[in-house]
Amino acid sequence: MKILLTYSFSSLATYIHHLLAELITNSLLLQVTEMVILGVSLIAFLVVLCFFLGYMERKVAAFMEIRLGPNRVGPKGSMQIVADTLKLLLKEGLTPDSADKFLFNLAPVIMVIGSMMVIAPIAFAKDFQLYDINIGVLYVSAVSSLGVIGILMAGWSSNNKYSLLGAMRSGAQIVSYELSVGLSLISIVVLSGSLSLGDIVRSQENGWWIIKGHIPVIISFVIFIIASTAEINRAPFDMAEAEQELTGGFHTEYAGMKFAMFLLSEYINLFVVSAVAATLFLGGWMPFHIGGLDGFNHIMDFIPSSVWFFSKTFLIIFIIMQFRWTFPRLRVDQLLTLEWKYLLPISMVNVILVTVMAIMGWHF
Amino acid sequence: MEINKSMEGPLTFPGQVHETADGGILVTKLDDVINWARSNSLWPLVFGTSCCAIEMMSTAGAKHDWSRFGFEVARATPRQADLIIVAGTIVMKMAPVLKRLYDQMPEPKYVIAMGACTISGGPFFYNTYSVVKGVDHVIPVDVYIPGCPPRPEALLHSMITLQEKIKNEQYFKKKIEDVR
Amino acid sequence: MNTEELKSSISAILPSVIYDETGEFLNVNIASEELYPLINELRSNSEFDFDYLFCLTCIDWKDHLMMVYHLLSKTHQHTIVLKAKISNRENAEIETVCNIWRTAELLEREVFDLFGVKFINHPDLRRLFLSDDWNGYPLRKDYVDENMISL
Amino acid sequence: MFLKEYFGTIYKSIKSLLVGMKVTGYYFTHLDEIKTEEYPDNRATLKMFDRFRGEVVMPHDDNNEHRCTGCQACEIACPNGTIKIITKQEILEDGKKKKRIDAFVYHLDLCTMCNLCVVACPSDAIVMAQNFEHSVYDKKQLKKILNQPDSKLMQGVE
Amino acid sequence: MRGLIEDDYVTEEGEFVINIGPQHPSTHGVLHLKVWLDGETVKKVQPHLGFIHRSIEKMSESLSYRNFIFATSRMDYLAAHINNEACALTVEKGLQLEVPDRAKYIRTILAELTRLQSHLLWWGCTGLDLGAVTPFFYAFREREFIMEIMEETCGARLTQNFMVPGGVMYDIHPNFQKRTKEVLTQIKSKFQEYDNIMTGNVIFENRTKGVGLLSKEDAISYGVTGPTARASGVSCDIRKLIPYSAYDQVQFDEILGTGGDCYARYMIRMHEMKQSVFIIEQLIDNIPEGEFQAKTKNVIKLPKGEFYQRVETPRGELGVFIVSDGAASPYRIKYRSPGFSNLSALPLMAKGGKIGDLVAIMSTIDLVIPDIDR
Repeated sequence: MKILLTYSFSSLATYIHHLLAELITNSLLLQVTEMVILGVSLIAFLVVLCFFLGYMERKVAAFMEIRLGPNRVGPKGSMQIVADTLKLLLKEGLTPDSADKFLFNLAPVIMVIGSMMVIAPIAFAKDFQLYDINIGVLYVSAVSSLGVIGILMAGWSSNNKYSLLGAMRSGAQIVSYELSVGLSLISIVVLSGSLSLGDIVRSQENGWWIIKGHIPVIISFVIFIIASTAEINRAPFDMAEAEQELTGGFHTEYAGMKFAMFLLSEYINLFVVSAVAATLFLGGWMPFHIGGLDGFNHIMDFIPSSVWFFSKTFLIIFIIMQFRWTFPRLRVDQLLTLEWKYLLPISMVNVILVTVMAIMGWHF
Repeated sequence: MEINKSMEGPLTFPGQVHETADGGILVTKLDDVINWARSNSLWPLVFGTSCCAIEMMSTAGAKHDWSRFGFEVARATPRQADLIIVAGTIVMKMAPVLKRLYDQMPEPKYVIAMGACTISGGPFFYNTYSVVKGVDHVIPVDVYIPGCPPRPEALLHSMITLQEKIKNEQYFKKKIEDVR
Repeated sequence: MNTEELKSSISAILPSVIYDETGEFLNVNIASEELYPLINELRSNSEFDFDYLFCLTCIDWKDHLMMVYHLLSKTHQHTIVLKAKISNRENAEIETVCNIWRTAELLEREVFDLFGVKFINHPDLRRLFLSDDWNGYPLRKDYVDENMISL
Repeated sequence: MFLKEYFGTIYKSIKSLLVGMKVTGYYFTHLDEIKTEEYPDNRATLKMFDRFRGEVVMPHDDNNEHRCTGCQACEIACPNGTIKIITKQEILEDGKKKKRIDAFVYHLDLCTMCNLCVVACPSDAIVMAQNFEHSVYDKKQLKKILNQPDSKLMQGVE
Repeated sequence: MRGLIEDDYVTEEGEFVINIGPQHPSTHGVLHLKVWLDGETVKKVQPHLGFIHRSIEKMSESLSYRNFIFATSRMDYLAAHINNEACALTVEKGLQLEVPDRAKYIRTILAELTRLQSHLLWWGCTGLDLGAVTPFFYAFREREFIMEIMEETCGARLTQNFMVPGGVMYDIHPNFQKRTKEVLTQIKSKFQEYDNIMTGNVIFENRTKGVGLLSKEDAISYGVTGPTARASGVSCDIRKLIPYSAYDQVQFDEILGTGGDCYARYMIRMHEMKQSVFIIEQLIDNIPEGEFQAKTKNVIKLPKGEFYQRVETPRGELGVFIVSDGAASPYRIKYRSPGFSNLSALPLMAKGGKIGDLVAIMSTIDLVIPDIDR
């Protein structure tokens, strides 16, 4: 009870660590056990999160489309996504005869692993981080592009022309949008002076970057949202799936559990991207602070840090969902035009602006 | 559900496995869970050939909203679909295509024959040379819903009828019997 | 042009035509061999300027087939119906008009599919609606299909 | 000039996107705009329009009498052979032989609800019912015999 | 599958052939397009038809003049009224039957309501095809109101079969006028919303502007009609050129566009919806009293001859060509369907675009496949 009251996950972690240390004396074994517990709980957390995101997406879509959405399975339809998952798991998981079977079965696994790995350096709450790697930002941008390998693999190995087209589109798309994502990440790195996500959050103690860095940071925030929506293949940039054009894109041939894994990775990606945006621009778990107003800051500290983190993340998730249910899809060449003619030049200029701002100390 | 009571006709289904003494509570419970999942997550294939497809779209629309049952995830690829709503006439040239789509779907799969044309050829039963007289000549059908086209509520009714059918399936029990 | 002018102008090109004015439009009856020179003239001559073929079909009159072309001029707003009689039912042939009106390409394929009229010089004469291995031409009056249930 | 055009495009694009998001945002925040009819739950209140055509029925009165004389006008009027009337010879009390219906066979699976049979009927024996819940597991159940067993022709209908 | 296998699968170096359809979300039914691609660029499109060829023309040859009308509702099911009206008008032309004014007015109002609901559905589906799901639901919300009117007066939602030779089947329902006016106010208030979510959207504009060009000459040569042709500047509105029913009593504009691209076609339809509302507004309060159906014989027999009637459906010009030999059923019926000719121009329009453009073109020429295949 005491642990919960302090809202500190680190004390929870310490408590568990001590508990295990009493049981297991071998230090290597202890470490392995802790890692397994961590991994299992992370996966469980992500699966529950994906259930929630799936439910949220269907409800958001329904309310925007003036209908009710799932409301008959479980209370308010909340068990709908559980039923869907169970059904997908129990469905015949067929592999097409002419597919490259090894790669075909490997692709969804790579997708899921790739998106789960990005979770590691993200701080969910104060002192709650799996691994505060000192090059966190670099790690995030490097690992998050692993997903494209899964998509290319899925598209190629399916032996389906639609899949191949979808995979090729996705390749071109992710390679180009990676640049803008990277540049907008750099602008925050420049301002905070650190690559570690923990340090970046702490650097926003007297105000979030989006407020402190005013216009240039807002620009890079917008660019980050747009580019990362494209990177996780969500509408209006879902060229790789493009249901109306390519029926299912890269996952046309996938059924049952393998398809469920694609869905899982899609939602994890959505969460990760929003979490990174929240961490970098909106201060992660950091409460809303204004530099100099200690009384105000103190009141804000009463709201638990995890609540701050998740409310920011879900705000961004909601915005990305609203994109999906409002906009038409871009055409494949317009997608690249948007990146190379608009996002990239603007973010390049913006990085210079941010750098000048950081050197001159023009930010708050 | 009330709907079931109002249904006329015997409630024995083709392919039903009869109750046996063994099987046990666990198997029955598992079957219940599986049937719950399957019946509440029927993803239809985007497949409409003619007029009935428009009523299918109306059912998806805001007024009737089949997403309340979790049916709204219409998949364009047969691999991810659980259900074909054959909405519209099937002609000789289309029949092999429909058969192939059905074969491409992974088990378990269900078929609703929507409208007069799919049940029996309907208005095109007589004097036509190209219409398949009943889609059950091509693929097995689970639920028939007559009408030309049936109104959206009728389609919902047929999907609820299908749910009732799925709830009486015995997946694990059948598996166990197969092993024996 | 009004009907009389049309009649005299068409007769100047092809004297052997037979007119029929019982219907709504002016009907021009010709034999299938005479079709192409006349129809080419009707399209290219700016006096007629029939630039819009709004209906192309065939009628099976049991002893002969008859191609029917409904022509309209967007500029002059006059309409004629051209009827070409194909006497040879077994090996029905007629010149294509799809290089004059592009819409005729699919329409002629439809007629080929359902009536079995072969269009000479048609670029892509295949069955349109029915599968390639279909036997017979269903809209002919003598078509028999044992699968067909008659009311 | 180029820059002005460039930024003008960006401004206009973002504005148009926000206008679009405003529409979806409006509906997301105004849940009273949702007018979904929850079908199986509203069955008690769900009433079809009087003219709605669900299926052909033959009304019978309390004495189990109908108005169908077996004139086959509906059978002729039906464009797709939905109705089949099987007649029998019945000997009336005064010894006259009279044609009466034995079975009014109605194929619901073929019916297109075109209303031509109801229009054609000279004695108003058949009407369109508003029932639409016809789903069945077996196609054979869709073949219906509309006249009830042992029903008779109503007095005074010729 | 013999209908699908063609000999011309031979491809050049770097070419890529994909089959779109018969089951594909963007074909709106069972159209099969064989598309030759170079990367993403469409090199050649070949439509393959017949996946819903139901032999309505053959069937009609054995049905009476009263009965053959019902099958045409299944042809272009989004304009069932107008199809039925065309057939009824042709039979009336053959019989030289004068239809009562009341029937003419009812027909026109119902036809315009049909046009409205067809365009609404098209608008929603265009959004769907371009990847925006939400407009579909907004369009269906308004469409359901029109469907209710149809249901109340005609008895069915989609395939009403309300037109009979000589007039309409029943008189209008007492609520008809009230409801129609309500719907018109409702729809008029939503036009701005449609513009906000789709028309002005920058992604939508980019997807449609300059895509799928069709010149005026090509449009005429391909026999393209309806909004698709009017977007290219071809004046082809039958309601204006050869007024039928009560169209000579009302004022409306024939919307002509320039450019002939997808955006022009889109705008034409958006304006046509407004024109339909305008037409109904003029008629709804002025429905004359009187008979709703002219007296016809029980068995209709057309005199020997040929009768052709052109009407304007939401997709273009529908022609009904009846050849009669004096019997109780038509000797030959030919439906000149608008979709068939419009589709024939698709390969021309799609050439050189991307796959996404192909989808946009298909949705803006508003294909209804059973109308094409009949």
